[in-house]
Amino acid sequence: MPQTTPETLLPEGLTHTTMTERIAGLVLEPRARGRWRLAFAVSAALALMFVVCLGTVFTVGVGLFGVNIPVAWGFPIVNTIWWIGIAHAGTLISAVLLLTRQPWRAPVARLAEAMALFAIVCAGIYAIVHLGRPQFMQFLIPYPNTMDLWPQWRSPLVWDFFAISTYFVFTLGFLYFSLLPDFATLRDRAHSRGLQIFYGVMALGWRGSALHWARYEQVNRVLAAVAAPIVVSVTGIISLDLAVSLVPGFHFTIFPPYFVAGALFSGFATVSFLAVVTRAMFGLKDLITRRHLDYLGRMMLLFALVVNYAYIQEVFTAWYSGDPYQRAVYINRWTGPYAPAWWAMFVCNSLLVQLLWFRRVRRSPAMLLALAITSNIGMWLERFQIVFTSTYASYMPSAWGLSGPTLWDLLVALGSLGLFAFLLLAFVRLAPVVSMHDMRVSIYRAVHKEKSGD
Amino acid sequence: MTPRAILPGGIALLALGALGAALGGAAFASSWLAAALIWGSLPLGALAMLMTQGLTGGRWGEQSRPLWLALAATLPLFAAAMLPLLFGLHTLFSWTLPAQELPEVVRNKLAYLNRPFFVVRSLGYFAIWLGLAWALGVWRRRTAPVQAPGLILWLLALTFFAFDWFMSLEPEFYSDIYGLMLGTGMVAAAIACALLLGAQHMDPGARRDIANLWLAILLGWAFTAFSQYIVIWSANLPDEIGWYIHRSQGAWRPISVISFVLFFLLPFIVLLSSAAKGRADWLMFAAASCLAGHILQICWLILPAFGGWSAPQVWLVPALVLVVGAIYGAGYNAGQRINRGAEDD
Amino acid sequence: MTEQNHSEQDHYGLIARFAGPEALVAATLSAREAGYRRLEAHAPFPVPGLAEALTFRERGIPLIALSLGATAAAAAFFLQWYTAVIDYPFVVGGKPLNSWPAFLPVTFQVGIFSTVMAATITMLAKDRLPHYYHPIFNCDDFARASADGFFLSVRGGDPAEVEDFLRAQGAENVRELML
Amino acid sequence: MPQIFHPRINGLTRILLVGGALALLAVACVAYFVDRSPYLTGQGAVPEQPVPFSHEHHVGGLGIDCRYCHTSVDRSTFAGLPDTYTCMSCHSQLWTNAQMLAPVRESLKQDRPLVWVRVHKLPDFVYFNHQAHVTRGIGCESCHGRVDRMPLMRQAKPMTMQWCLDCHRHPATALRPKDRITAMGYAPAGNGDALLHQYRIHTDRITECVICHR
Repeated sequence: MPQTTPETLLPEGLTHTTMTERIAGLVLEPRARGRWRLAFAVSAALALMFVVCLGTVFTVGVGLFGVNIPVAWGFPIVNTIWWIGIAHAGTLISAVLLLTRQPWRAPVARLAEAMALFAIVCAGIYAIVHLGRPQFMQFLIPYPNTMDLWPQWRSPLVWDFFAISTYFVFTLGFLYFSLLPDFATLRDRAHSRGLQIFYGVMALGWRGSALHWARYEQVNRVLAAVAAPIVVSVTGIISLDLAVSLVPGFHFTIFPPYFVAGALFSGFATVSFLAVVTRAMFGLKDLITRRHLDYLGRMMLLFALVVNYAYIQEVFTAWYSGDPYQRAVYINRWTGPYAPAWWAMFVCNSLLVQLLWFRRVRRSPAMLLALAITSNIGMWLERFQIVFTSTYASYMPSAWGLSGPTLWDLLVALGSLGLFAFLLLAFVRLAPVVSMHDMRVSIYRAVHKEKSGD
Repeated sequence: MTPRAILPGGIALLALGALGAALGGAAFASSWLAAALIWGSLPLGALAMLMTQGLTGGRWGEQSRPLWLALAATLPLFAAAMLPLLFGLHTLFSWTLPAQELPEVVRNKLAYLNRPFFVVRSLGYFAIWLGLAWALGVWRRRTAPVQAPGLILWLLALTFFAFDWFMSLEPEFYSDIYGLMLGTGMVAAAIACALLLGAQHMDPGARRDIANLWLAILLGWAFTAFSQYIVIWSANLPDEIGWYIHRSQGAWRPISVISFVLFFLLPFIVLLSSAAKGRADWLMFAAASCLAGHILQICWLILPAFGGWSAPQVWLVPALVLVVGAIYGAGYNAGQRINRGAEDD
Repeated sequence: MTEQNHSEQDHYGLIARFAGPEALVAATLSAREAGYRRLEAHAPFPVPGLAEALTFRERGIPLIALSLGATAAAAAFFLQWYTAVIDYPFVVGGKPLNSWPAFLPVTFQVGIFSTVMAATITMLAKDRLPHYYHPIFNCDDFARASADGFFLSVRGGDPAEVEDFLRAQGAENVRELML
Repeated sequence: MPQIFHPRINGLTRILLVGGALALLAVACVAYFVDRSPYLTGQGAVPEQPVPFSHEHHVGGLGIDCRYCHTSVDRSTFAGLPDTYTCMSCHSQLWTNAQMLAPVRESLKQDRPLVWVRVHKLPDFVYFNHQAHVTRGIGCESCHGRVDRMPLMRQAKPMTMQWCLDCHRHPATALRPKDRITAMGYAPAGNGDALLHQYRIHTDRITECVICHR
């Protein structure tokens, strides 16, 4: 018997009825809250800017971006990797916590899944942009064409296409799958005919049949079991874009696990960010408790430590390789023209995160929010310094050249943030932010435990 | 573990090592190294499991804790087995040659790869591991809460240990994923060993949890091993690809396939079935396969660095593996007996 | 039961609401014992033991998903091998035509993708979803099945007799379902 | 609760699902064939020319050799189009007043070349070389078809990369002896392998990217 009663993850007196009313009510309330409307308007404007800017870039050409030789990949790939990273924790939280039966999963899983989907949308768009010739995207697909050509299977860019599209379909399916019973709940509670039909169509006629639930759980386990390999393989494959090359600073064998850890780090940071914002915006402080924030903070710390292990490995191996080019890249990262990016990254990802060792920091929403933001900035800078400092000064001094973002780079990057926020805000108006059926299981288990425990 | 078990075992090991050193030759030294690392992997992996179990708790942890403790208690034997090798560095490591005979890339790293520093580092690793084992209650009743920093220390020590004792056998080669690959491999082998010895005594729930953890670790190993392979294979740089070329020539090619099948593929297929995860006999089969694969894998990692097989190695390696394994078994048994005694108190 | 004057052929079955998950499982078990076969239980979350009470023994979905995933992965590997070795062989980067290490990422992704698709589609097909019109929705408090209601529906048998049986099991209310 | 959907919706959904799947399949099939159809490859197209020149009359009827007009075909990447003087070498004597030939006479008078419309077009990123083909045993007919039967010039082949590769993979079937290059209606004599050797064609190299794309 534990000496101290653990702080509950569920609020006192929450029943199936009250929980359903509260969460479904958030979606079905006829007028949106003021804060939501303001945020939605801003993000919609940014998303519109994203569309306009990308339209311009596609019609005029990618020359509008700051990419050039020798930094041929620049911002688009930095942002692709960054967004993919954010997408990852979503799946992991949902799936791995499901498999390991973690009781703190239910209130944050939906947010994580939605975040994963919208981040992968941004990543997918950026992946198409970073091709440079988006109009020839179909060349990545193996189809019988009149050129008799097939994709170059030895190229990581082709792997990317398969990885990102698999991941996109998976996150979409996973999110919809988890929403299915909740759509039925909303269908049964919607008052207007329009909403009834909308949720009715989305719910596929779900009627909570016991056999359906049994199969649902089977499929859930299959999805959860393949989720971890997907997470690991997708980011791993993205990292191979860089790692299989001969560029000093790219060519490291640790890149796949290093990118996975970085992805999960930034992903957990984003989930923490969203959890703090959502609980404030929708008044869910009793469902998403400080204990949930504590767990999220621990996960952030864990993956930050793995990332830092990779930093140590990278720096040491660059020196240990005995190769003057590998060593020069590192000296350059610390002292060269992009050195501020490296040191800022170091502060964000190596120093500030150490605050998460303290329980009080993890449980403070404000502190967690601040660390979530610095961690995401740090992870962006990490990708920036990998891409820029490795390529701007390669083997031949005659080929060296600095590169920086143009206004278009910055506008598109900002716009992608806007698109992400826009989709997420639209989502929380259309679907419950907390998975109602998972919460019901949690409530059932809590009640059951009480009954059998006493 | 008490000195009763350590002393005879350690003395026997030292005597054997001294004999080998007297006979001399890289063949003996490399076989000795491979045998020591094969068995030494188990207490190292067990140490990590001990800390993981301390962090997560749970029923599987309570049931398997004695096994990790007993396995970790063989750590001094591992240290004793490695000790003679510190006197034979010149037979193992080509970077001990005069600097002018070394290629430029190796000369560039002599600030790290030199005998005094190497010996100090090696002693440091064992100091860390033995210290952790002591703090975690392997030889005493109390457990200090060092799990989280302990895991970090363990991984860092293991990584540099891997650089020193595995990678620097071929001093041109470098791969920064090596520590992770070796770490996951060692933990997987330790779990296999624990399952082989203790799966029967656990309840199905705990078995299932350990089996799931084992599956995750095995997948992690496969991921890191494939990452290293695909990156080096694609880039095809001379300093790196040589490592794989040495390991895919002659007998090493079939050995690499067999060890992959035994170490990963067979256990993976068994673990795919959720029914098998709860059954002791299936798990013990998978564990035996994994351990056999582990033996081959460590040989595959160490021995190709020394060129072709020499005649004495054909019998030296199996003999040493058996001798060292038997001494380990004795040490492990002693450890377990002590644990049981502690539980009875 | 509300008195309704519908013809016999409009009758679909009876539906009873129970107080909680345990009551529903118990009622389902005794209905099976009493010989009722055309049962369907409805709950707002997967109630442990409920599907088993309805003699649910399917193990097919993971197996189908795994085998289809493995087949698709094999097909993906074959496609890469065929296109790179047979259909248009040319040497890139000094790599052998059959560059199997480089074929593995796509093989893996396709395998995973197909596993996921196979699992989900099999589930929907076995559930016979989408199924937008269902007689069960005619029950006027069935909306609670997606919040806090636990229902058992029985088809066939003499309605009056079934109703008595359900009430004896502690049903909070029993209604007739029309087609 | 009331039913939201009409009973008929169930059947309709099935039809939509199956129909949707079939429609996707149909779109894929249609796309496959449209991609290869003359509509997209331009096979059989007959562009309008400034003068309705008949290859059938000049080649088939009069027996003029291809190289009489396309003079650089065995010396250059470009086969060459006849200048106005080439036309006039005959038409200053024959059909001197024919209405059809008025643009030719106009061209001579104004010293401005006739603007012929290219029939067999390749993309700019394809480096096609007439000399390499004509001197290595590929007949004009192989790519341009039976021009001796074309009253108006038309694109005889699809000109897709697939079509190029068909021949580059199995060149032996298309090879002719040196003296039969410009012949029309030549049937391969089955000595392709001997010719392959004679022309020193390395079949392993001619499917490499850089052969056509530089």
